[in-house]
Amino acid sequence: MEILQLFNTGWSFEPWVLVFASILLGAYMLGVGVELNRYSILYVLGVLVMLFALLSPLDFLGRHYLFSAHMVQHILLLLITPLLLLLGIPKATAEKLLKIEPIGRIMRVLGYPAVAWFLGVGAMWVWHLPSIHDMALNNNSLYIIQLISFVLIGMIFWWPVFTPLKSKRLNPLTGTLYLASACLGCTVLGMLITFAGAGLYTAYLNPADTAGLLPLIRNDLCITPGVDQQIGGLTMWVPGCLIYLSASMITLAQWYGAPDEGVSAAGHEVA
Amino acid sequence: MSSRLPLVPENTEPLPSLKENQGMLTWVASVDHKQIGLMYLIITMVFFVVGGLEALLMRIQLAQPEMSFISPEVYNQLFTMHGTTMIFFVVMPFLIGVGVYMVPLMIGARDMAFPRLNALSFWLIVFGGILIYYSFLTQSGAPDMGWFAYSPLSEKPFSLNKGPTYWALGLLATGISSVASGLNNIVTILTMRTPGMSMRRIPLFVWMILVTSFLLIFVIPIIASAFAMMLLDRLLGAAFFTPAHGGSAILWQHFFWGFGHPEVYILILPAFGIISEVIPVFSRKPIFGYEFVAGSTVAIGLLSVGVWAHHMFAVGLGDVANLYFSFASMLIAIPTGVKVLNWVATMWGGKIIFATPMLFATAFIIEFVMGGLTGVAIASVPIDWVVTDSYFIVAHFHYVLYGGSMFAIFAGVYYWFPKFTGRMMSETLGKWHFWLTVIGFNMTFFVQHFLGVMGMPRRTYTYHDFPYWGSMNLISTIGAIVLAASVLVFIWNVQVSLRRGKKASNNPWHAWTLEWAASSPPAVHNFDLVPPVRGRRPLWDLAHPEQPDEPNAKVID
Amino acid sequence: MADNKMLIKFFIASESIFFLMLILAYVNFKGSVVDGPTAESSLNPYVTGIFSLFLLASSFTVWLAGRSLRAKNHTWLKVWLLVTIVLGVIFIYGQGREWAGLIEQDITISRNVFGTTFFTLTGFHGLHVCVGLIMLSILLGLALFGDFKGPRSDGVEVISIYWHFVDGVWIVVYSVIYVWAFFL
Amino acid sequence: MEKLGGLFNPSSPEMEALAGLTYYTIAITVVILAIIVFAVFYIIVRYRKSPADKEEPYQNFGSLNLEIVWTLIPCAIVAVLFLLTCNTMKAVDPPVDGHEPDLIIIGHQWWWELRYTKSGVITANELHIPAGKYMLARVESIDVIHDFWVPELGRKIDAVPGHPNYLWIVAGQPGIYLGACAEFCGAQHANMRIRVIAESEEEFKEWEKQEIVIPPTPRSGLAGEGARLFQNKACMNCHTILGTAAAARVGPNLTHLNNRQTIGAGVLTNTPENLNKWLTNPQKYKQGSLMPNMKLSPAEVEAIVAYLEALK
Repeated sequence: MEILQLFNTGWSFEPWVLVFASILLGAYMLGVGVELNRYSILYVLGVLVMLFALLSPLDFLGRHYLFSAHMVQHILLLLITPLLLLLGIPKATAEKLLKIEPIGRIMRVLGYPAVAWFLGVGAMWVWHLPSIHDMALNNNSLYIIQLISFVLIGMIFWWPVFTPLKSKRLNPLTGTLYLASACLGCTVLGMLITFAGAGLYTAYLNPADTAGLLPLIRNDLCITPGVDQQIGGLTMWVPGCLIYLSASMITLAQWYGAPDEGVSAAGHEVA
Repeated sequence: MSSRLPLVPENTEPLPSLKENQGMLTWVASVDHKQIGLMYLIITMVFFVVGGLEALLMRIQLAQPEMSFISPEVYNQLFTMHGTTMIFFVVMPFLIGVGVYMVPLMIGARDMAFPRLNALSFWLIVFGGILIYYSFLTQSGAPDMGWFAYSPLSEKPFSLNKGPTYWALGLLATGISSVASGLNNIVTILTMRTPGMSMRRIPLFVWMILVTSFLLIFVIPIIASAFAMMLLDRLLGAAFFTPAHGGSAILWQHFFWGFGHPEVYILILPAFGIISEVIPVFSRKPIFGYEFVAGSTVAIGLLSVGVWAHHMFAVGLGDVANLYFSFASMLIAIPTGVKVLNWVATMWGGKIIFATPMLFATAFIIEFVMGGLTGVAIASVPIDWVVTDSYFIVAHFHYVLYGGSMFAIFAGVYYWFPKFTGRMMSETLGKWHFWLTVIGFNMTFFVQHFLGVMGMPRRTYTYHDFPYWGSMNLISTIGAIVLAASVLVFIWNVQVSLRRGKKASNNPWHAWTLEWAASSPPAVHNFDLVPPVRGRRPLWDLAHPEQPDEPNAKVID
Repeated sequence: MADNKMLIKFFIASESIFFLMLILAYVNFKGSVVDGPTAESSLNPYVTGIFSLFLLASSFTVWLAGRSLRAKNHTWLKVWLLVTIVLGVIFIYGQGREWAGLIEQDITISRNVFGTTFFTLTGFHGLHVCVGLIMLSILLGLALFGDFKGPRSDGVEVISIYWHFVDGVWIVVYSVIYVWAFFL
Repeated sequence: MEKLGGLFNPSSPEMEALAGLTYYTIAITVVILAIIVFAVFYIIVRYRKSPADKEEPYQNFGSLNLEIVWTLIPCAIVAVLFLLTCNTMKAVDPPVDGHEPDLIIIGHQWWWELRYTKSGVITANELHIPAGKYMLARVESIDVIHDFWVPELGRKIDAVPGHPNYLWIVAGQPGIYLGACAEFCGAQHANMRIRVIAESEEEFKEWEKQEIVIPPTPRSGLAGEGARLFQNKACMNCHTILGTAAAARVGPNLTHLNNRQTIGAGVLTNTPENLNKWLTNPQKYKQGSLMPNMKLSPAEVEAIVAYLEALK
C-alpha cells in the first residue's frame, strides 16, 4: 500500500466520534446559537481538529502501526482541540453555564489551578504508562474513553489560563509558571520515552500488518520501532512544550497590552 | 596593606558606609546590599585577573607549534580552572553582584528581602573559590578534567588526584549560593517594589535579573544533584557515571548540559539587562519595544531549558533526537534577534553620546551578534559535527561570553561607577581600555574560527606545524597579550578614578531609573524619599512634567 | 509578612528539581541492572509501607499543630509538635532498619547501580527528614519557652510547609521504588 | 601558497556535503552580520549628539508592526536553515541499515586500536582504507570518551565507553588524511593522532596480506637478544607480537611496527633512531603516556630496536 492509497482509504467513520462531535456542536447551538463570529469559528475549528485527529489516517496509523502517530493525535486532542473549544465559548455563555448548579460548583473545584494542573499532566502520564496504553489499544471502549477524556481534561487544564471569564484568569506571571511547570511535566515523560530502549509499548513492536503498510514504513521511511518511539517521545517533548510556551507568551503579551493600573500586587499573586 | 580596603576612597562622603569607618569589619560583617554588591565586584575582579593569567599562560604555550613552555598536566589544569573561574567566579557573581547592588535601588526598596541570606550567598562564593583554588596546593594539583568534567575521565581510576573532589565541593558551595541569591532576588522583586512600580514598569535590568533568578533556582539543582552523584562515585564508590560498573557516561552529559545550557543564558541575560539600561540613556530615548525586550527574555528563559542536547550531537543520540534539538536550539535565535533589533532601533533616531559605557554597549551589539550567528550555525547538526570540540567553538563562546557578557560588564562598570563611588571614571583611560579591548579581543578570537574548521581540536596543549596553524596561533597569542594590557588599563583606571576621579553628581548621565535619584554613593538607607513612580522612567517624568511617559497613569503615592 | 512563605515555596520548587534528578537517575538505571540485587530481590514494600504511614500521619499532625496555634491553644501546639517529631523519628528508625538489613546482605551503594541509586535517593530524602526533625525540635523548644503567642507564626507555617514537602517527596519516592517494583 | 586543510579541502562525498551546507549557512549569517554592522555604523555617523544640541530627541516607544516583522523574518531564516540541515543529514551520515562493520575503532588513552573484522588484521593509529570504497566502522572506547575526527573525510563521532557508534569512512582519492582525537581524554589528548592512509584496492589488499603474516621470531644475533629482552622485560605485559607469548592489549600491537609511519600515535616518525629515542624514554616525547620509562640500558634499547625492525 502506498502513502497516497493510505490517505484515500485510511479514513474511518466511527459512529461514536460523530456522536461526540455532534454533541459538542449541538450543545454550542443550544448555548450560543448559530452565527458566524470569532467565537463560533474557533469552536468549529476545534471540532474539526478533533475530527481530523480521530477519523483521519492518523488515527488508523496510531492505532495499528506507529506510536509517533498516536502521540501526534494525543497532542491534537489534549492541547489543541480543547484550547480552541475553550476560546470559542463567549463570556456571556460561560457565565450562564456557571450559574447552573452543579456545573458551577464542579468547575470551581476542577478549575482550581492545582487540580487542573494535576489532571492535565496526570492524563499525559497515566495514559502513557505502557501497561495502560497497551490495554487501551486492545480494548475499544477503553480506547474511546481515552480519547474523549483527553478532550475534556484538556479543557479543564486550559481553564485557569484561558477561561472565557477574563477576570478569573490566572495572573500572567503565575500563568507562565503554571504552563512552564506543565511543560516540565511532559518534558520528563517525553525524555523517559525517548531515551528508554525500544519496545516500551509492545503493541508497536511487530504490529499485525492488516493493511500491508509495514514494508512502506520500515523500508521506505526507515522507521524502526526504536525510531518510532523516539519520534513519539520527542513529539510530546518539543512541540508539546512549544505549545505550552507559546501559550504563556500569549498571556504575557495580553498582560502587557492591558493598561497599567500601577498596583504592585503581582508578587503576592505569584506566590 | 592598610586595614582599609583600597576601594574606599579617602574623600569626605564615605563609600556606602555604616556611619563611621571601622575598616574591614564594616565590610566583613555587613548585610547592606550595596556593600555586599561591591564585595561581589571586588572578588570577581580578583578572580578575573587570576583566570586571565591562566588564559595568558595557555596562549603563550600555544604561540608556536610543539612548544614546551608548560607541561601537558599543567596545561590541562589551567584550562579547567580558567573555564571554571571565568564562569562560576567572574561572570556569574559579577552579574549577581550588580543585581544585588542595583535591584533594590531600581525598585525603590531599602534593601534585599533577606539581607543575611544575601551575605551568606556572597561568602559562600568566596568559600567555594578558596576551596577550588586550594586544590592547587594538593600534591597532585588542581582538577584537570575540563570544566565539563565528562565522566568517566573525571572518575576514578582516570582522575585519582584530589582536584575533581575539591572542584565538585567548591562548585556545590557556589551552587547553593546562586540558588540563595536567586530566591532572594525573586522575593525582593516580587514583594519589595515601591508603590507604582508595577511589574510592567520595572527596569529591564530588573526583568532580566528576575528571569535569571528563576533559571538559577530551577537549573542549579540539576548540577547540584549531578555533583552529589559524582562525589558519591569518587568517595563512596557509587556507580552513577562509571560504565565499568554499570553506570552511564552519557547520563552525566545529560545532567551537565541540562544545567550547562541554561547556564549560558544565566551568564548573558543580565548582560542584556545592562545593555538595555545603557543604550536608552545614552541615546536619550526610551527602550524601543519594552514589552518585546522583556517578553523575549521570558521566551529565552523558557526555551533555554529544553535544548541542552545540542551539546551532544557527536555522542550518537540518533538522528531524530539530534534534529529535534537542533530545531529547538535554532528557535532561541528568534527572541534573541528581536532583542538585538530593538537595541538598534533604540539608537536609531536618538541623539547618541558616545561615552565609554555607550562605546562598550555599541561594540557589544556587534560582537554579540557575531557570536550569536555562529551559535545559530552550530545549532545545525551537520555543521556541529564539523566544528564541535574544535577551536571554532572556542571562538564562538568567547564572542558570546567576552564580546557579550564581559563587554556588557565593562559598560555597566563605567555606567554605574559614579553611583558606586561618587566619582566619575576617567574617559581618556576608558577610551584606551575600550580600543585595546576591541582590538585585542577580535585579534585573539577571530582567527580561531579558521583554526577550528581547519581541524585544530580544543583542549590540546600543543599542535603539529600544519599550514598557517603556527602563524594564526601567534596572532591569537599576541591578541591575548593586548587583551591583558586592556585589563591592566581598566584596573589602573579604577584605581586612579577612585582616588582622583572628578566628583559625580547624583545623576551624571541624566538617566531615568530610580537608582539615580539616590545620592552618589547612596546613603545606607538608599532613599530619603522615593520619587513617585507613574511610568517606566520616573526621573524622566520628573524632569519633563509636560510630557510624561504615561500621561493618564493613576497616581499612587 | 508573606515573604518568608514565598521564599520557602520557591525553595521547595528548587528542591523538587533536585529530587527529580535523583529519581530520573533511579529510573534510568531501573532496567539496566545486569547482576546483583534489584528492588524486587532485596526490598520489602510492606514493612517500609507501614513506616511510611507514620510519615504521612506526621504531615497531618503538623497541620493540627498549626491549627492549634491559630486557635491560640498552646498546650496542643506543643503536643502536636511532639507527636510529629516522634512520628518522624519512627520513620527514620524504619529507614535505618531497612538500610542496616540491606548492608548486612552486602547490598551497599558500591554494589551495583541499584544500590547506588537506591541509597542515594532514599539517603537524600532521609537527610531532608532529619533536617526537618531538627527544625521541628527547635520549634518545640521555642514553643516550650512560650515563644509563639499565635494566632500566626511564620516559623511554624514555613516549617510545616517544608514538612509537607518532605512527606510529598516520600510518596513519590515510595511509588517509584516500591510500588513500581512490586505492585505494577 | 600551501593548501589549507580541514573544511577547505573536502576529500569525501560526505565532507563535500558538509562543506556545502557550511558555506550556505556562513553566507546567510554573514549577510545578517553585514546588515547589523552597517546599521550600527550608520547610526554612529548619523545620530551622534552634537555638543551644542540641548534638545532631547523624539521619544519613540516602539512599533508593533516592526516587532511583528522582525519576529517573522528570523522565523523564516530559521526555517531555511533547518530545512538545509535536514537535507544534509542523510548525505553526511548514511544510515547503517544493519550492515556488519568492516572495522572496529577502539579509543585508548592515548592511541587508537584498529581491528579489521574481515581479515582479522589488528593495527594502531594508522587506518588503511581502499580509496573510493565505503568502510563501516564501529567506534568504541575502552576507557574514557574519545572522539574520532578526520577533518577532511567527514563528521566527528564520539567513542563512548558502553555506547558503540557507527560511522561510514570513505576517501575520494588515495592519499594520507590526518586527524586527531577531538574529545578531551586526559594528559596526552593532544597526541592521540589518526592518520588515514587511502590507497588503491590492490595496494590495500597487499598491505592486508603483509599484516596477517606471522613473522618468524629471530633466534640469534642482536635481534634475537632483543626478542629475549622483549619477553623478559615488562614489554610483553602490555604489547602483542604475533607468534610470540606477548599477547596483551594494553598498548598497541607491535607485530608489524615497521610498516607504520609514526610511533606514539604521531609524536615521532618511525625511524630506528626515533624508535631508539622513544624506547630510551617515552615520557620525554609523550609526557604522561601510559608507557613508562623502562630504564633500559643503551645496549638493551639497541637490541629491542633491532628486534622490532627485524619483524617483517
